[in-house]
Amino acid sequence: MSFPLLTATAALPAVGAVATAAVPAARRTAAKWLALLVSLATLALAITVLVRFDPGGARYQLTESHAWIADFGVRYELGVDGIAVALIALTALLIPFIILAGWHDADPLETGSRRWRPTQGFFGLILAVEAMVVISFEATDVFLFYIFFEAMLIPMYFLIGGFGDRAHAQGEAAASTQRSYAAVKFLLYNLVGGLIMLAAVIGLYVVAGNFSLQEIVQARASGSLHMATSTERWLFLGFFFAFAVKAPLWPLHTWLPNAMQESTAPVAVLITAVVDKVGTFAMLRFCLQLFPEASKWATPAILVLSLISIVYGALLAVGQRDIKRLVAYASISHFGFIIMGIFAMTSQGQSGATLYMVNHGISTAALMLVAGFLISRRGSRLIADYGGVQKVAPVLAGTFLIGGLATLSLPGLAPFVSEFLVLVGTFSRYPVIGIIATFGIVLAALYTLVLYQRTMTGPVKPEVSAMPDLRARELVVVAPLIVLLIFLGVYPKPVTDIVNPAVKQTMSDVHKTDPKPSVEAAK
Amino acid sequence: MENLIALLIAAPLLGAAVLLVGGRRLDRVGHWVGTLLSATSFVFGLILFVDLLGKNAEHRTLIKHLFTWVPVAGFQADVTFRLDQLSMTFVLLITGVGSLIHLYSVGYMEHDERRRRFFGYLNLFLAAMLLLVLADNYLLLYVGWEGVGLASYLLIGFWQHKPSAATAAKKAFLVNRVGDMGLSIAIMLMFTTFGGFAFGPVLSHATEASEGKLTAIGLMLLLAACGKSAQVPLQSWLGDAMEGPTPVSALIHAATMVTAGVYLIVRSGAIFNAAPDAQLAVTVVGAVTLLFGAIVGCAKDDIKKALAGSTMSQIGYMVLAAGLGPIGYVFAIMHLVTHGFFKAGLFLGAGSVMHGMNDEVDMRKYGGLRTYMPVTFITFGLGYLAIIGFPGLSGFFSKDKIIEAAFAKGGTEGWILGGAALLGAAITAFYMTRVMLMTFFGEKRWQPDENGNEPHPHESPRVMTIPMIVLAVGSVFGGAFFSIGDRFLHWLEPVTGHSEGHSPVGAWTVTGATMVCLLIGVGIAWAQYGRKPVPAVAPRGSLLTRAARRDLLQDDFNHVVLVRGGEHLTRSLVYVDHTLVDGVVNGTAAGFGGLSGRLRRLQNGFARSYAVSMFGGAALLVAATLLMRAV
Amino acid sequence: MNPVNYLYLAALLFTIGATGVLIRRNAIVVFMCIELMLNACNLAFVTFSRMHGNLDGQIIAFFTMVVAAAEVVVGLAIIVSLFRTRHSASVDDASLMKL
Amino acid sequence: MSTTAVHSLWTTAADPISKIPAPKIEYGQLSPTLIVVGAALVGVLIEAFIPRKSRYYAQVFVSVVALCAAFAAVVALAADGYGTTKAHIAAMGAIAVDGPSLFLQGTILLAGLVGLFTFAERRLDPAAHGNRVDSFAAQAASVPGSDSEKAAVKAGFTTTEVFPLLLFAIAGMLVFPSANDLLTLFVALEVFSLPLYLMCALARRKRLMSQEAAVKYFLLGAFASAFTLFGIALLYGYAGSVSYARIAQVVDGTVTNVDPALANTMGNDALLLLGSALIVMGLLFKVGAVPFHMWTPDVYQGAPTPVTGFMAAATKVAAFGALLRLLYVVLPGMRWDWRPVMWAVAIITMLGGAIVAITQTDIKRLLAYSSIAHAGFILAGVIATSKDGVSSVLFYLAGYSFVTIGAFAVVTLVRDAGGEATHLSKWAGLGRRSPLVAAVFAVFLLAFAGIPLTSGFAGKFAVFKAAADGGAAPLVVVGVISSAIAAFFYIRVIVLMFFSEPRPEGPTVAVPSPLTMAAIAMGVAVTLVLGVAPQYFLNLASQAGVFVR
Repeated sequence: MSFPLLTATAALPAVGAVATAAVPAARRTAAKWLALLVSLATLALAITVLVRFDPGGARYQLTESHAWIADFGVRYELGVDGIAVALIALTALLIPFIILAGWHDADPLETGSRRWRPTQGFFGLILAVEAMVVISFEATDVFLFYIFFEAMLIPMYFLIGGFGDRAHAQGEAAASTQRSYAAVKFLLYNLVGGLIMLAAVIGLYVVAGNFSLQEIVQARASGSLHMATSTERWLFLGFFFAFAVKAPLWPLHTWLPNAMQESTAPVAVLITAVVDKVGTFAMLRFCLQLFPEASKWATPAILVLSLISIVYGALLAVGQRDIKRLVAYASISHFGFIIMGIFAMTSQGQSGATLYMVNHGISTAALMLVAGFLISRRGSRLIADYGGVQKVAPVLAGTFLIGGLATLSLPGLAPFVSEFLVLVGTFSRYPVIGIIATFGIVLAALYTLVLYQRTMTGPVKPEVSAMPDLRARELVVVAPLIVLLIFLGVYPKPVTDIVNPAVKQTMSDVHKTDPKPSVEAAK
Repeated sequence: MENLIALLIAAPLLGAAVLLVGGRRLDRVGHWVGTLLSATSFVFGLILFVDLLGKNAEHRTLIKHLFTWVPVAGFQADVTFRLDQLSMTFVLLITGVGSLIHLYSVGYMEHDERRRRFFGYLNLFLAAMLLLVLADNYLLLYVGWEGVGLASYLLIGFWQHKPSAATAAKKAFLVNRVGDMGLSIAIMLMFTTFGGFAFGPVLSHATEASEGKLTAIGLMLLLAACGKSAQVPLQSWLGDAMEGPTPVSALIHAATMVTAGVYLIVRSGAIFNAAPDAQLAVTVVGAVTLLFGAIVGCAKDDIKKALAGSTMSQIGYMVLAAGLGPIGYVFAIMHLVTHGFFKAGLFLGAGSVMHGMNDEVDMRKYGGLRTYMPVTFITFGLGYLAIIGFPGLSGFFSKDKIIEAAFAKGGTEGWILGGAALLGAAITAFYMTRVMLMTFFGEKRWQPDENGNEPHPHESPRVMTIPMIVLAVGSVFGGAFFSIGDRFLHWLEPVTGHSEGHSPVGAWTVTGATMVCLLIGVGIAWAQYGRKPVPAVAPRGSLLTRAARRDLLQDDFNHVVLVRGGEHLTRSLVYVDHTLVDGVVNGTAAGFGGLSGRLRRLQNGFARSYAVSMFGGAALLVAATLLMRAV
Repeated sequence: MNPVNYLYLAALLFTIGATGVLIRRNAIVVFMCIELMLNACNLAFVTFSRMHGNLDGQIIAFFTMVVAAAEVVVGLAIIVSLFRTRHSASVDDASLMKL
Repeated sequence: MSTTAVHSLWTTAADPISKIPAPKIEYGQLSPTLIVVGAALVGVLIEAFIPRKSRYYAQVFVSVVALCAAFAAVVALAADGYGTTKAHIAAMGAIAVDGPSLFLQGTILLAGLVGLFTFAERRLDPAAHGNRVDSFAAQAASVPGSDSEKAAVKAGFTTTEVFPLLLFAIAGMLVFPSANDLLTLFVALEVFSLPLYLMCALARRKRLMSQEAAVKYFLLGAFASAFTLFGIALLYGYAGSVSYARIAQVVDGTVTNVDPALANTMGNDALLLLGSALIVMGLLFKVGAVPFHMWTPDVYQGAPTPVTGFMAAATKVAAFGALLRLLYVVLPGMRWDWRPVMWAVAIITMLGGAIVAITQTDIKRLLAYSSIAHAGFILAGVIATSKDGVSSVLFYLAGYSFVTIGAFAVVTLVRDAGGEATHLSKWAGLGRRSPLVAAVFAVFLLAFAGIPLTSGFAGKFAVFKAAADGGAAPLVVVGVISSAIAAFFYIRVIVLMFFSEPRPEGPTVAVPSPLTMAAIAMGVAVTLVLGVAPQYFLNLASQAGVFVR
């Protein structure tokens, strides 16, 4: 058999994680470099996957399949479609930046015992998360997916609870209590979601007898596997609940602001830009494919919820005093768009949603990481503590502004394309919802510009007057992201070409076709 | 030849990139680089213009397909440019006036340490604006549309250390966003109606769609236009936008960007023609705005704000004309061009005055400047005559045509619109005369400011006066040049289409009436500001005056309803999120905790009570088993 | 006489024993009550053995006695050691661990 | 101890004595039990004849050898096919040698071995008067704090009797799940209970609590076994026999040669229902199901931690084995009567254990309540009443027992001046002081919580899957909910260990001897192997999933 590329892509960071964690306490820098190199190597592998993937080819490519737990009907089955490829690439792309951005975030303040190695732990955990995320993008076996979908909570949990911003208003003790609160909240929310999904997974096994995505989908299509309507709906809800928590969808979102607020900027990026994507991805791959009818049945409700997320998240972002919380609520609003696009059940909607996942990853990374650099300089997350930064650190301000403009999806930057696709896709089937969602773009402008105005413009605050501009390392982190934002905004075709076939497949799975225009003019 | 179109945009874009990324090392040459590149793109424009003139009217449309932008199933967005007479006109206006203002800025921004970035932004604006007018589909137009918005945001807020400037910039962007919402909805409607949004297909098949849909599209486009062109009800940002450096006000907020709305409506003429209701809405908006802006202009003492009001009102004229349909399109564009000349000239003049007066903007602190800065005086004066429509100058031709067309709409509508237009003309005459008198006539009213340095009014350097002169020339002869032999009409007709309107009153009557209004306006102004000296502090003034000073309370309305209301909404939502949404979850957790605490007490440490529970359990077990058998 | 009556007796004894366990404090007494319950079981076994006319029940009764004896050994050992440390054989005093 | 044999002796009393058939015992097939019992007796002799100094080593040696040998015997039997094809009832109907019994015996023996390691640990407590000490009292008889105790400590006495006791307990546990008549069941119950009662009282530190635990355990245990015995009596009365097979026949009504007395009692369902209910109750007491669970926290907390670990693991295994056999072999005929009841018990056990655990402050009590919750999960599998049900329970028990012993072994390491520091507040910041120990404990906690890639998840999945297959979907939902609740307090401990600042006067982590290390390592290994690649063991369990009738 050929070289197991997908396994390698997931295994490499896993091995790297162990190796990094094993680096002796004294050799902190070595651990950092090791982690960085591993993540870059993973990126290389991911790019190979991207190259080896043939958009015109079979639905799932580079597939691997081995027996694993026969008694549970579980096989070790990997395979990627366009959507997965795009997201794997995104993940592998972001991790090196995350590592680089967090270069000093985990340097130990005080030493517990000589064996206490926070730095090694930090970078090891990041790689562990990468490994698990990647494999859950690759898994075409429901059980395999579920295992890593759940397991990835643990390293995330330690990342959130164990490492936070250095300087804290109420001192380190208060900080650590708030951190652990955030971490526990994160874990419990997602664990509850996951356990409810577990019930559904078991139910699926009882109904289907195995966990292979493709087999089940084929069996359902051919009618050989019949699912009672009620059963299908219950199972769908079980799955969707877990994904909606992870995504996060209103009203299951409240863990995200706490988590992002308390964790360091790179980890916050890891949460929204990488881990949460698994949720939306899974909706697209598992909910729609396994339970097409139930998905259609639930669509109206879900669309309304996502609409609420969009507006609600944006409004709350406007009301925030904490930079990171603001970004978190902005992300909630964006996830609303993604989910709306998925369940609009149109090609534009779903391609847009997938594109949105990628773009949102990049744009949030850009904004959040710069915000992190800003916060690390002043040692405060409160917007009110800043002002006039633009004067003393123009480059920082500039990059921050570009990140912000991407967040408000300015045309010419990547997110615009995806957001517009989602809106068009939704509008063409649900005009009213589409129009209301469009209000989101105004609110997005509001919270972004208010943030920029309060922090960057106006008279220079004495506390920030000595603030240094971006350092080389930080520039290396931000510049590529910005270039990418512009490139994908001007020329998103490479991504859409990969994604479209997969979306086409999904559309046919749910037996949906795009609504036809009333005047056949463009043809 | 088509490739030049791309270069047309590429030149200023390159400039922007170089200047913004280039960093400090470019500080010394930056402004010249910027000016050079915008001039280059003007030259390209001229070459293309000549090329078009070479062709005969039908073939004066160049299409340049660059690459496919967003292909998703039925949704095909291309990066394609269309250069026809309409966009050509704009290209020349934009690059021409743009280059002049670049030149002017070299002098005006001389002492600003961030001049390089200023020119970067200016180039960025040019690129975006060119993209806007050259786009071949609405989505690409949308990119330019927001691009100019961004540039305007950056330039209004250029002096970011001034909170007022930062706020004004934010406000401008937000209000524009509301308009953009309209544009994006319009595009979605086009997609669902026509399956696409490229000019060709959409406009050629417009008539096939149901009128309801077309009206909807039209109204959404109108919303967009209102945002960009500062038309009621989205006009509130333009006045504050004057926080930006004066060249910016001249280029973006007078000559080019704010006219994008007119371009959009004229470009979408086919849709509006098929949707009379939408057209009516357009004319109403135009009429209201032209009066609104004029009235505001009368009350402002800040020279730039006064001019801003005038801009608003002049664009009102254009929108009105554009709303009249084929009888008005051409004149709308013509007025747009002439207005571009004289309004830019006026602003540059104002800038020159401020330049000489330590950036003083209050006209009540001017007076009798004609002797100190003759060139400014003359150029400004010519612009003044042009805008009030002094016979023979460009304003006269373009505005007169619009008034005629308004009457020609016929019916009561025609009378109302025409009347409004006439009234507008009178008020225009009044406030412009007021500006003129307060600035250049009477005796000097300026005093040393608090830290004692008295302004020494002086003429601006050559680099600033030359553009003013050029623009003055344009505003003197432009109108005549266009109108004689209906040059402009024939040039533009193939694109916009044209039909002669037949006004119930003869053309000369209209002209006469206009003249009368003009004289009345000037007369009143003279009576008020010419004969008796101008008080250095503004009198309390009538209710209307005070309202007008506050932009007819429109801002206050926004503040109370939108800003305050919004703040309350967000605050309450934050509360809800924390107590309700989060509270439910924490509540459940707490609930289990309490339950646990209560159950714990059963474990009281006494073996006998454990035995009791066992005994009870056994009893239950037995009972239950028996019960199961019983049922 | 109808052997069933012995069963009733056995049940009665068993209940008495159980009740004793629940209400008496002294560990020894509690323990005795348990022994009483065991013996009630023995009675039941023997009775049933008689009813079924096979000897299993009687054999089991012997086993039960042995087991009971073993329990006494262990139980007394524990109780006595507890008594020696606390100088009280009350079950309720032994309630250090709770909640 | 075959009653049928004796019976036949009486019925043929008329014949000459010479005709008495000698009972036929398959020693080979009973060898695991016999080996352990024998070793236990040897242990007793050692206590009697070997000088005190060398007793410890002798005892440890004998026990280890015995357990290994017994395990080898089990493996041999299984390999010989006694688990599957040759499964049958040995010792004249007293003992069943079949898949479940062999699997459970294997599990118990391994658990016992690991437990033994923790028993034998002598490096945690500081040496007293130059003598290494383990976690058992120097002299159980002496009053705590008395001169005699001091003397005993000075003399370096140690209660090496725990080893034979342990072996006896193990022997009882080996018989318990494979008992094939009620009498054997009862005797086995007592055989493994009595030594446990004793061992509970033998803690070196915190004697008072230890003795209290013993008393509570003993009294309640005896109380429970009295009920069991009465149940046995009634069932005997109903069926006229104590042999599983016979009772099953009577229950199914497939019995042949019905004599009038039997016909009479057979008609009386009350006997059957009462009897089975009381026996089941006795077993539920042993597995610590609500409402028969209340002894668990106190005893777990008071008993010496090694004993707690062993007890928590092995007792559950044995008791569930017996419960399975009872319900699947004896009472399948009345499934429709006991299933709903067991449903109720399972539900309140899962929820009760999980909920009460939330507010616990002592690590040992916490684990006790968690073990109650787990009993509930396992019951869900028992209720499935299918082959899957059996194998899933077997698998769960195997995984669970090692995690439990490992966890308690870790507890023994965290010590301060007063011995083990079991109060949660003292565990704050343990992750900073000794990341490795904390990490290991975290692994165990995650396994308890059923996080994927640990044995806990695989087991939970297997059990719930079986339950769902058996049509107990609501039970699965409840199980899921209570796992969510349970997750909360496991996480609390992890938070405490890793995210809160270490206390200056916090406990130290003792460096154990290879014995405890082995126990812990075994726990981790099993946890991960059963979590990542459970297939082999699942096969084993499913092959072993059939009871012989």
